[in-house]
Amino acid sequence: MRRLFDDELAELDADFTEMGMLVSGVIRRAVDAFLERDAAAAQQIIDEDHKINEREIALEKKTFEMIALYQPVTSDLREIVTILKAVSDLERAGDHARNIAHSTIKMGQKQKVSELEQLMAKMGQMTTQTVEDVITAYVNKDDHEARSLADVDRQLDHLNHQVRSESYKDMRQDATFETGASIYLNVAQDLSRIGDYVTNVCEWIIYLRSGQIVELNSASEGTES
Amino acid sequence: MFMSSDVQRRTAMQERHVTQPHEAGHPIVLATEDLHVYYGSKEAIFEGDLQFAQNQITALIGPSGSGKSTYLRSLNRMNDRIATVKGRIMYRGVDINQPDIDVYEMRRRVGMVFQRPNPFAKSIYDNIAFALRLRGVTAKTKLDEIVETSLRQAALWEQVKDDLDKSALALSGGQAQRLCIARAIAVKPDILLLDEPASALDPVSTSQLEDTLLKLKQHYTIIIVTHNMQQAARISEYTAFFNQGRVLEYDTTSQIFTNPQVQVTSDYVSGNFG
Amino acid sequence: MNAKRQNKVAIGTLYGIAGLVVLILLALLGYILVSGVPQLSWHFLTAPAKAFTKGGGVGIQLFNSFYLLILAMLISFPIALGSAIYLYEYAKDNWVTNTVRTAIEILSSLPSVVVGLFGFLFFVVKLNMGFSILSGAFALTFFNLPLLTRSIEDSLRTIDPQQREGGLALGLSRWETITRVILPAAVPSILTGFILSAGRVFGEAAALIYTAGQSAPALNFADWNPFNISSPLNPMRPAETLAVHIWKINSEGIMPDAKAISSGASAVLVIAILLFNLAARYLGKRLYKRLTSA
Amino acid sequence: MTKRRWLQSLLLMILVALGIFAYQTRQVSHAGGSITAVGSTALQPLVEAAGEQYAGDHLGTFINVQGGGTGTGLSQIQEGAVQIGNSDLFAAEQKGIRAKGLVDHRVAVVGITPIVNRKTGITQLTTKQLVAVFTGKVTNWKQVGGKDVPIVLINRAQGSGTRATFEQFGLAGHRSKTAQEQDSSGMVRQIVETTPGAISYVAFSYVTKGVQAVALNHVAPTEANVINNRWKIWSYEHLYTKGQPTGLTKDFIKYVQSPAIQKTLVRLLGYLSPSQMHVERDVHGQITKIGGQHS
Amino acid sequence: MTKSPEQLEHELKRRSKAAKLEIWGRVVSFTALIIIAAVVVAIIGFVASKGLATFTTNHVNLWSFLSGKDWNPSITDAHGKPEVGALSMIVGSFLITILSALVATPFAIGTAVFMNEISPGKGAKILQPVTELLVGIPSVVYGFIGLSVIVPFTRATFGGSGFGILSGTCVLFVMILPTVTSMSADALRAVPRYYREASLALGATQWQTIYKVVLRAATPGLMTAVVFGMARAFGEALAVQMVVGNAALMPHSLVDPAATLTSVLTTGIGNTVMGSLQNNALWSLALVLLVMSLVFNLIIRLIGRKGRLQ
Amino acid sequence: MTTKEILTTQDLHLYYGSNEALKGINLSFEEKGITALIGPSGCGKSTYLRTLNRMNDLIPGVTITGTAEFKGEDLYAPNADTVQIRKEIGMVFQQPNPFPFSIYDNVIYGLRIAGERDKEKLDAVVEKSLRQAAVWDEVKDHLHESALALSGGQQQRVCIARVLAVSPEIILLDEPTSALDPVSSSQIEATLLNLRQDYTIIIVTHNLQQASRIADRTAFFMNGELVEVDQTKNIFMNPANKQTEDYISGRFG
Repeated sequence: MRRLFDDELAELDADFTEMGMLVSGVIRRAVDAFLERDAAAAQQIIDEDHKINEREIALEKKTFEMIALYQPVTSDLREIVTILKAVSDLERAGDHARNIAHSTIKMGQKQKVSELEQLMAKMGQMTTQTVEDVITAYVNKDDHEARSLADVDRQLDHLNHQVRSESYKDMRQDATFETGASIYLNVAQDLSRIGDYVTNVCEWIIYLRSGQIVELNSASEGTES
Repeated sequence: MFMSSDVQRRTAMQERHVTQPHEAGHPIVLATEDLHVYYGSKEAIFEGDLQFAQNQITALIGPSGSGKSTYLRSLNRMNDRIATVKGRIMYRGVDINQPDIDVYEMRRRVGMVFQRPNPFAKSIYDNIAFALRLRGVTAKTKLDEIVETSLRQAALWEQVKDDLDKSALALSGGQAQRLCIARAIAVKPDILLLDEPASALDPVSTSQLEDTLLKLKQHYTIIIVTHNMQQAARISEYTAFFNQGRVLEYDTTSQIFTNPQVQVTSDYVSGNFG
Repeated sequence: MNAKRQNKVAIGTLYGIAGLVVLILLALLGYILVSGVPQLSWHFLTAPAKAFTKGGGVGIQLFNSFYLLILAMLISFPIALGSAIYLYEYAKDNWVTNTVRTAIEILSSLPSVVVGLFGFLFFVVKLNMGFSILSGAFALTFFNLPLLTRSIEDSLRTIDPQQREGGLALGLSRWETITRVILPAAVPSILTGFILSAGRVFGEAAALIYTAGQSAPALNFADWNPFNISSPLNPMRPAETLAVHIWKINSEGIMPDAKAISSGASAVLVIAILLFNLAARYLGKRLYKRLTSA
Repeated sequence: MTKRRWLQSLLLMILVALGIFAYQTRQVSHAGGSITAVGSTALQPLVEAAGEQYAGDHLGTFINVQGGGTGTGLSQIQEGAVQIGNSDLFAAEQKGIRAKGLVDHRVAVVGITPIVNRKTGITQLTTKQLVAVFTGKVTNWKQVGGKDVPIVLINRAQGSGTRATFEQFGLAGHRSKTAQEQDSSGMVRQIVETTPGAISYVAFSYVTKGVQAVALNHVAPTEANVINNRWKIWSYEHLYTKGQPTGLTKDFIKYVQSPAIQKTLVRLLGYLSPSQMHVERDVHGQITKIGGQHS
Repeated sequence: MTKSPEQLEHELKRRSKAAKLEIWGRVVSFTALIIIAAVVVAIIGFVASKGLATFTTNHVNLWSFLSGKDWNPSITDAHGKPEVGALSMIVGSFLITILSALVATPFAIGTAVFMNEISPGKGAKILQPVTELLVGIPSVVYGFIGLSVIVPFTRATFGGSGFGILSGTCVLFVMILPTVTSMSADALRAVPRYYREASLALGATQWQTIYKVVLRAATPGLMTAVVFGMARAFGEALAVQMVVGNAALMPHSLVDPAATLTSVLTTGIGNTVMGSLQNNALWSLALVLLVMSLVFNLIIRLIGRKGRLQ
Repeated sequence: MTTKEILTTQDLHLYYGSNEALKGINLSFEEKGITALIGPSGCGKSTYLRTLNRMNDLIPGVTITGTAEFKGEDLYAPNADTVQIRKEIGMVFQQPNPFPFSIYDNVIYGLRIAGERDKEKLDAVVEKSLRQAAVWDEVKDHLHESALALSGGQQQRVCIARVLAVSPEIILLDEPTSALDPVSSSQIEATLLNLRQDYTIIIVTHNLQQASRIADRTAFFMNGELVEVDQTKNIFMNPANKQTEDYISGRFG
């Protein structure tokens, strides 16, 4: 039997997925803009950031309404909670993409450090991929995929460490590199944070499927540090 | 109805899932073991094996005809005349489903409140006092005291204390139902069975009734059959989901309402059933 | 509009039918009362009947009627109550119960003269109780039991089964539940059945002719020792009731004022039933109030 | 509760005490003091009135008189269930009765007359005409000299003493054809009184102004004509006992047959006394003349 | 409050006062039922034994009893067989019963509808008490009113003697009217109010609602009422006896004198001797009444069951 | 969305004897969609609903003042035809109340009393109505069996079909699911959601969740007065009135 709620839930789900695509697209564009030092593209990302915020607010409002009007329980409840929580993670991931865009503008046409660029490219590629994967995992309600994505976050953290040590190394060699290095550091940090948010979303996907609230980061951090 | 992902999900979920309260460390006052109920040759309950934790509210939910009411009414053998009940009903270590158990004495300990408020055609006072009088409590002061405490416990005292000698039939539905609860607890039962006690009441009376039950659970073990999922979620610690004469899932209420292990339970509590 | 016209016509017809029925019923009562009331006097109500001269009264018959009514109800009511309780509350709904129920009901359409003759052969002759109020009361019991049982059973049926469950759930026995909860609640409807059957008993003649007899020896209203033959309270004396008296003077009466006495007695009977109805209703209401604080 | 139980037991004790007291002080006469007479409704008023007088004269006795019909009276006396069986017929005439053990006590003579509705214009008939009327050979009163009114027959019930007597002596043994039947004289009279063309028969005492008694073969239905058997339709009223009566029964029957009753009550109720009769009739209808006293 | 299970088991297995009372109640009420059953069995057995004696002791052919038209138990016919043909009375009883039910039904149901649907206030105030009062009027009184009012009226209107099935029908009509009315009213009262509301809410007029819904829903109850009234009419004796004429003849018209089973039984029973053929033949009539009463009951039961199944 | 007001009451008062049960209700209903009337017991919501098709006429001692207009026509005009009104404003009751007839006869009842005899037309209406009421598939093979043999939820949907068969403009429902179990209730709700595109539906419900699930607009009644009426969303998330908020959130009483 089909309920009005089911229609609305499907709509919510679609909106959320769409927002996920949007965010993942923004992240991809931000990474590309950074790697190519494309200030114009970066500026466009900054200008469009409000779209993500608006979508977040719309989705939040919609979930509140659905909770108030339908008092969902079990998987319905978990789906709405997942969206409600994940949407802010996505929005924050979007914020980090905006930060990367800002960094891209700040970076201007400064010199590229090839090793770092390599690392950044790898990180960017991984981040973009993981964002896309997590959206796919959400769409497929695939908690196995979600669990495995947590490993990517660990790799990102690892890369972030590499970027950091590489940057410090370069800074010690070339004091003028300080600004550039800090930008590299920031972008790497942003990408790593995006990875964290993806992990959060993964946690919610697992919750959505199993009802278990798991902490994927803490385990990874525990082993890491 | 749902897409292929659901079919997968369904097969992935369990057929049956029972977590008895003693696994969570609660003392058990009532338990059924290998309980079968037959109406004639038709089996209405297939193995209702449940335990009920002391001073907790347990809700029995399930679609119409799932056997939850039959099960409840078997617990104090109200079904004796119309059904055959096989198996053990262990009340504090005693099997009360034996033929030589005095059912009247047993029912004083395992009281019951019904779907429709059924106050007797007597005064409010007599509704509560008359069963006591028949059991030899005759001292007026003692009766007065029990009437007052029972009505207080049922959260009705303030509304009726000046009308104790008026007919109970004049009470509103919610008040009448609370009077029935007062009447049931006046004989000092150990366990209180409630069969959809709020289904004939409006939301305001229902919430008053729920408040009353939440207070009563300090003193009594309460088992309630309800159609109202929100009600089960609001007041009970444990919830059992019945379907087609079987307990499909029994667990803490929060588990049932956030993370049921059986697909049918999930469909039912989210209104997605049938 | 067609449906509306039809509606008006139909409702009008129903008014007509109801009016006609009321008219018939009132005419009947009116006939009895108009022809009977002028005969009524204190003398008529208290004097004994005369066999073949003018000026007899119906005092003894009136007393007999009430005495017999009370005795018959005293005997039949508890039995009817008990069996109605058993049939409705205890008996399982199977063919045995149904057979008993059917058997009881076919008794109710047996002509009362058959019941009377049976009572005559059994009580009067076999048990050697003679023509007596007690024989009559037993015969009336036979005649009364089926209807009374049926009506009490119907009354019990009107009480919500939930009330029974309420009692049982308190640890009361079925018997306590029935006597303390169900019966008080059923008082008004049991009372209606009681009044109707009392009316029938009061007006019954054929069953009594052969049992309580049709002669009314003079009574000594100063003697209330029920073992004395001329005491009004002696249940072993023969007694002619009002209805039997009406029957007798109409069939064999040779007193010159037979017609007047018969009309007067009919009016007395109707008025007595009316008063009995009112009194029973009033008392029943009080009883119900006391039992239920309604 | 306890108080109420106290009251209840007290009440019960008082009731029992009262009962014992009442039983002790009851009229001791009961043992030999009561007999029952059952049967003919026609005879009932006479026996009842006699019984009351008798009881008045003999304190402590009680004569219980009931109706039920001649058949009932005879079958009960045959069973020995009662002391006296009242009958309008000779016991031998009644089917199913073995008259042997029963002793007949004749207490009155009752004359029976045909009655017709006043509007038939009939005041007298011959026996032949009467038979023709009752066997359905004529159906309109004008055929026997009356007005143009269809004849309506009203019979007494089959087995009734009055009918048996009427058929034997009035219709010369012919059976009446099946027609309306009533089981009491009062009803018969009322019906004849109100139904045009009706004819029936009743005891003399039931003849009132409302109906026309019919003279038969120019003999008027009068007591004088009964006494000398010119009016042939009459019968005895019998008190039957099983074997010779004893005690109170004997006493009472003697009392009824005594002049005290025969000259007063019997006459008052519209009967004749057997002692007045100039003839005597046996069970087969044989007439013997006797020297009746005139009174 | 902690008791050992043994202690608790002991307490729960002690026979309580309630259990004792329960046994007492069962015994008392069962005794009452046994008394009634004994009474019923005794009467039925009594009537049956007496009634069957005609066929067993007196060797009357059952078929000739049921189909014979002549009723003269005191004489024998050409073949030496007693004339005990009850057909004319059976026909009389049926005619009078069916006719009075036919007349009473529209009046009773109309009145019940009026009391219940059209003017409940007036119904309760006037009709209810009057009908209840009428149940108590002795049949003798009905008979005499019939005799002094209805018989002359019939005679004046339809000719004949006035005695007959028509007059009997009129008297019985009035006698069963209160019973059928009050039972019909009960049946109508049992029709849930929401049927009426639903019908009106669909745009039906009051009459359409009554005719198409209320009466239809109450049909089993109404039929039970009518059959019950017929059973009463079938067994009624004194009043009918006074107006029907008591002539054991096959009725040829409604205004000819006729007889019913009860009227012949009541008239004759006092004038026959216990154990004789004449007496046994009358008891056979009583047996026919009993059997008919059984049939009526089975009909009522059947209707009731059908109603329940619906 | 352009909407038209189809039913309006202005200053509607209703008295049972001298007891004022409705104290001046001003409320109008837009064409199509579902409006829920909610409020505590005895607040007058059912009474109000029953004034809209004059079902209160059946209760003796009721007086009504104020105006109630259906498409601009006064429902309480002296010459108003109640029979016609009730055909256009149908009603479904709390207790599923099919007549003790066959399913088919239940559905065509309204048409038959209006004089419709054409068998083909009746057949078509039966199928259409039962389909609209979302019960056709369950009963199509049992059309000539008693409607009383159906489950409670099916009975109630047959009752809805019965109303639809006379093609009303407005359907009033008086707590249509309160006698049903949750499964049947949700079937009724689904049916109503299907109907809301074509009919103006006014439903009284005790079940707040039900109102929130299906209603487009919700009106809150208390003590015979209309406290608040608004989009359901607003009533449940941000009611303007404190009383409404207390009631909705279960803090009432």
